[in-house]
Amino acid sequence: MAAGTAHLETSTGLDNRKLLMWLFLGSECLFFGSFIAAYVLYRGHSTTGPYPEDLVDIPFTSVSAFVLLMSSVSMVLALASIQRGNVRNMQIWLFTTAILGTLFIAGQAYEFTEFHHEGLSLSANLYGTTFFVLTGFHGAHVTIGVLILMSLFTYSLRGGIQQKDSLNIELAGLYWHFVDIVWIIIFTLVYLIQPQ
Amino acid sequence: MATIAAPRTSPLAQALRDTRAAAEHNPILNWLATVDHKKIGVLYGVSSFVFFCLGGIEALLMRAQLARPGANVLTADEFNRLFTMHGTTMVFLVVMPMSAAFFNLMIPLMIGARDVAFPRLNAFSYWTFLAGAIFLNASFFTRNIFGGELGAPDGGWFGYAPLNLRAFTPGHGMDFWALGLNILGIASLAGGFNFIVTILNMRAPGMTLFRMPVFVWMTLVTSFLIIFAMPVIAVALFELTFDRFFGANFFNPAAGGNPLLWQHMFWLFGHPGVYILILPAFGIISEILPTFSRKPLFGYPFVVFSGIAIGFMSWGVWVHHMYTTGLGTVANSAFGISTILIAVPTGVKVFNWMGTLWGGSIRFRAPMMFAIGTVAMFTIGGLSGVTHSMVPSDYQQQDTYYVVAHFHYVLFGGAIFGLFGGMYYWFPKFTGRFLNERWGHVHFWLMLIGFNLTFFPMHMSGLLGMPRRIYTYPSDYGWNLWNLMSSVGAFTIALSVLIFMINFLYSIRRGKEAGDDPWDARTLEWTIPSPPPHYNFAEIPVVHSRDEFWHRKYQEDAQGNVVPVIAGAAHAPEVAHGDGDGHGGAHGDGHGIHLPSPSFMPLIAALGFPFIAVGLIYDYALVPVGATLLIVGLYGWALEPATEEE
Amino acid sequence: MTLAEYRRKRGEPVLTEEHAEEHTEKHPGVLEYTQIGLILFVITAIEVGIYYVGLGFNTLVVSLLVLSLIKFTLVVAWFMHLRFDNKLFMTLFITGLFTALIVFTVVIAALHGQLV
Amino acid sequence: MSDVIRRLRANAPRLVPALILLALVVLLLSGCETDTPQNTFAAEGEVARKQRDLFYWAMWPAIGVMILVIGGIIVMCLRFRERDPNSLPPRQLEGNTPLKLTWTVVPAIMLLALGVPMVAMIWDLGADPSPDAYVINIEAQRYSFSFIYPEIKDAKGNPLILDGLQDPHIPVGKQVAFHLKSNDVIHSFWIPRLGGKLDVVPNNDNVLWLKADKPDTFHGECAEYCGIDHATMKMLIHADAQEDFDKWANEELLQLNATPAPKPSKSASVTPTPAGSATIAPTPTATPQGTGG
Ligand code: HEA
Ligand code: HEA
Ligand code: CUA
Ligand SMILES: [Cu+2]
Repeated sequence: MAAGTAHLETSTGLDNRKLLMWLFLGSECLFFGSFIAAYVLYRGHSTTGPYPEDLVDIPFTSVSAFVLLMSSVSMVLALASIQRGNVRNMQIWLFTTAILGTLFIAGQAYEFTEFHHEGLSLSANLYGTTFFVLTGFHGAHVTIGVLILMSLFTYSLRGGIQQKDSLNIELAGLYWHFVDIVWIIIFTLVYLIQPQ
Repeated sequence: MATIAAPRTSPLAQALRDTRAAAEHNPILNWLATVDHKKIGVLYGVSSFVFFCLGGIEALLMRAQLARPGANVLTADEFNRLFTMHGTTMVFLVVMPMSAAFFNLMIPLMIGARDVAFPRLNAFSYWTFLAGAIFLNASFFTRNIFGGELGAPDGGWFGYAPLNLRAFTPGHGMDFWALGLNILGIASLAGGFNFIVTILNMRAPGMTLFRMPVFVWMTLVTSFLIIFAMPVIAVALFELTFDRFFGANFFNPAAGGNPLLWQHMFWLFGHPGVYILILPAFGIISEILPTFSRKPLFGYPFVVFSGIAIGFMSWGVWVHHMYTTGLGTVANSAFGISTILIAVPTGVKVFNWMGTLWGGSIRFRAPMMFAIGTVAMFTIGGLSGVTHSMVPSDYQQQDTYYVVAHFHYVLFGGAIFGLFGGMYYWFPKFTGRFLNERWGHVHFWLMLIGFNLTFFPMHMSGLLGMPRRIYTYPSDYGWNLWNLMSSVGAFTIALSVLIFMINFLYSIRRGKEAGDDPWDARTLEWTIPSPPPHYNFAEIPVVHSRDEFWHRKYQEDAQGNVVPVIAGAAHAPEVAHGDGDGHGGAHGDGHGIHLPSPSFMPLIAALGFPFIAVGLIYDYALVPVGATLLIVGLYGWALEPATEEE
Repeated sequence: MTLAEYRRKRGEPVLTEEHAEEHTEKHPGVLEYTQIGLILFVITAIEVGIYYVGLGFNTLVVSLLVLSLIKFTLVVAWFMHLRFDNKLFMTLFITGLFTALIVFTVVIAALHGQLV
Repeated sequence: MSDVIRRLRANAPRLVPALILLALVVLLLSGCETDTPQNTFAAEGEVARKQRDLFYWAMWPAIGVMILVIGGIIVMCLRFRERDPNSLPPRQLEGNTPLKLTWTVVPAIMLLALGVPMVAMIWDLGADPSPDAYVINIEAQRYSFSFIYPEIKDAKGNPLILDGLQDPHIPVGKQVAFHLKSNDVIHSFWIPRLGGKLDVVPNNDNVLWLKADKPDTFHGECAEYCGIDHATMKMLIHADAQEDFDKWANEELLQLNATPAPKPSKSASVTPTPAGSATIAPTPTATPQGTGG
């Protein structure tokens, strides 16, 4: 996370790293779009069970979705804190976000094992294939996000993040919120809407 | 700067700083740790040329086998592996990285910058590319190659499902293919992001978007295509990887999977992909043609907008590779029309290039020969593309040698000719010497003749019903003569490439001295010394017009006639004081310009990928090793300061 | 000298640069963020509620899609600041999003799949 | 020697491209209409003929544009070459809007002229086969096409199956509807002189109809790379006049009734032939019952 203020003077006036992050997110739209497309194309086409309606546990997943959503709130609060120079609050919110993210991952791990017990595996049918890979890649993104958050947190404990470095938090936040909106879509398309 | 990086005093940090310092002086470490866009460009260029020879040798082997009916140079199995590797190599390891070489070498110089936006990301992109490329070619050894068993993938360069599944292509060839392409994709993505940010953000004062050289524009469009198209193939390859390694069902018909999903995803990448391959060459010749016609590019805004239009339209034509899969009349009609229409913006470009020649004072130097050759040969390929887009008649030509003819005309006649033009054009900038002009012409004519001799007959063999990807053919189908011509032509091309190589090696030491502005050129890169100092511009230039350098040298009198700017009469070129680094302008000798320090972290991180990939195939124990390298590299990267303080 | 400054000096139009300085200190505060968070929570609750109410399939699908779209927009506009930030960011993101939406809709339609 | 090179070099810009262009066009024309087995110009069926005519409809304008562009380039290179190396640059012409609009609009119109008949033909050839079409079920597997004749049934109702070792027959003068089904990977069913190809895709059954004008023997070939022996996945189709075809069908029927049991059948997924087998292995075809199309 080097490159501080020196490069702020750019042709567009926009920070290089922030531009990079938005380009990355634009590109990620096609990444997740591809996985989601495979899921949607194959939904309801599994030739054998187990089928989603036998497995999904809406109350449980709703809680997970809620956890991730709230982590977005705490993330943005972390940003708001550091932009006002409040390192202490920023640390608290950052840590909260990481914890919520970890909770979400734990929930996913639990869900995966449950499904596996019920006989859904990667190779069981189209549902297993598309479900595990789509949510798995999302989970991987969350995991990376948690790593980034924890790194920033540790770094800030050593005094590495001050008000002028708020961009670091902003960038991590953009990534984190993006991962959250992907889950908003997944939650609706994969869990709430079941094929007839 | 993040000065509070790793604690200053720790021995580890000190050791790291020492290594970085050593990299400034040791010639080998210097290349391994370089973050200088020019050196990375050279690395890209040299590597991709090596792969060009490799892909070419694969082609020569195929042509030797196909020279006569029923020949026995290669077995069916070897032939299949060779065309797969040939296509994959030429697309992913030659044209794309060679274009990236030009992006690296030229973009900062053309927009008046000292480096790209993210120098270390740039190095990472190169090392990842190299790792992926070597990994992919290592697949030749997946079987006992010394015992006469050729390894390598055997699914064709577009690896259609379900042939790409383990049940039908056992062995590790396709594993290397899937994982290797994904590594290469990461490299391209990193480059794509970097150049978009560089072009948008690092322009010299006064370099507005519509004063940028067309090459910069085409790089911008190409980079956008890369960042939006690459994720799609990445996902397709991930899905394939899951199918092959973990028994997933994405493309498994037995479980209800649809093999056509693979085709959609591949071509959703693949068609924007072909413009990724051609637009850089378009950009290069848009620089060469004006320089040697000695007049500005005709219709600059049209050329730029048509490039953007091509970028957008390339997203709406992918199904033209799938006409014969039975998608139905509606899909075929819609995509037939959209494919036909893409000829319009491309035609605009061709005609504007011709307009550039019109009324010029044309100097036929070697770069110009290749640029003109590009326009002519690409047009032939584009036109056969239009005949392809005619859906019902394409039912006859799809998967025949007519397609092979089409895409070699656009890929070789367009992209490779254009890239060679770029090499002749910018060689003097980076070496201070000319490539030998006479041998350049010999190279050009031999290559032009050999190229047409190779690929024009393929239209014929295709129309006479010769399918592609066949390792042998009977003698009574009327294909013999055409194939023999193709084979002779292929070896002619090889000869011409050999001549180029000799010319290159000779000229780099003994070539005629060129000076800073050997071609009387028009753009910023020619304002600085050849070879450029590592800081590129001692003073960041201020740009007042398109073709900035030309306007510093010439002006037009009241009648529109061109007269030179009398030295001293005009105002001296304006420079931007207080340049981007905030250190104030340097004074001639470049002292006081702070450039990013060398770094080993990109290399370390990139090394992680092949470990992970090999681990997935042979022994999971290697996966954590690779992951560790990756993570260590990335953390080191994030924590080390971009520029060490002195 | 930045391009923007240079342009202003010469009286040339400043394109995307004009927003450059604006985006400081116009961020919403803790209160707004918490409010948005609350709205997100409520919408999620409604979504789950709808799921159990047992609407007809089509109504269910449409209302769920609309609701998640609202959530999506809220997060992007406020938490990711697209509402306040430079338009270039919006353009880049929307380009990716819409490209994905359009091309994959076509892919699924061409393969005769159902969209929901 | 160097003198020769110099003279060649001086003249090359003029001669070589022109010669190449000429040679190319002559080459292209010389290939048409010869009587080789898979010549797509030598159409002998309605579909192939229409497709060839559409190809000409696109090819001639394309050749025209090619001559225009390359000819134009050559003319300009000759006319505008630099005569005096010390001359100043010429006038800096930056563009000409009417001209630029022309070369945007004219090609667009030309391309529209290609697009309209193209779409018409897509719908024409893409229409369902006529109800009286003769139906043949094709099952493709590495590396053969099996022809299954649902209308030629033995006493027990089993259809005639030709599994790639015997040449199939088709009737002339009427549509033959091929119902394409794959047992393993993607293949492509192609009989060039009768018409364009259609892929045989697992899980995506396609129907292709063709029509032969007169009795003849046609070469066909798998056109989608499908593995090691893709190159030899061929077929030879005999098109017979209706009475000859009926005669052939009857003989086959007699033979079919004489053979005791149908061949051992296999389920839809076929295990891959081990790599390295260089012969056309007659892979067992799918069950006769499962061939509804
Ligand atoms: C650099 C790469 C490149 C480029 C630029 C193009 C450009 C075009 N391509 Fe090509 N194409 C490939 C690379 C490329 N292609 C490859 C690699 C394949 C095969 C992949 C495989 O199967 O392995 C392929 C295959 C391919 C197919 C599928 C064939 C098949 O398998 O059945 C089709 C079908 O429509 C097609 C069409 C076109 C068209 C219409 C253009 C247009 O963009 C061309 C536009 C240009 C011109 C038309 C010339 C200049 C214009 C004028 C002078 C104006 C006046 C012209 C008219 C009025 C006609 N291409
Ligand atoms: C940019 C892309 C590109 C380029 C430049 C080329 C270049 C060439 N290609 Fe390429 N080709 C493809 C892309 C390309 N090809 C693709 C995508 C496919 C499809 C693959 C598939 O179907 O899956 C294909 C398929 C393909 C086929 C069809 C195979 C088949 O379907 O069965 C053939 C057949 O002739 C062929 C021939 C050639 C030849 C002769 C060259 C020549 O022009 C090569 C010229 C280069 C050289 C000859 C190198 C010279 C090197 C030296 C002189 C070095 C010597 C040094 C030492 C010995 C140390 N190619
Ligand atoms: Cu079957 Cu090729
Ligand atoms: Cu294409």
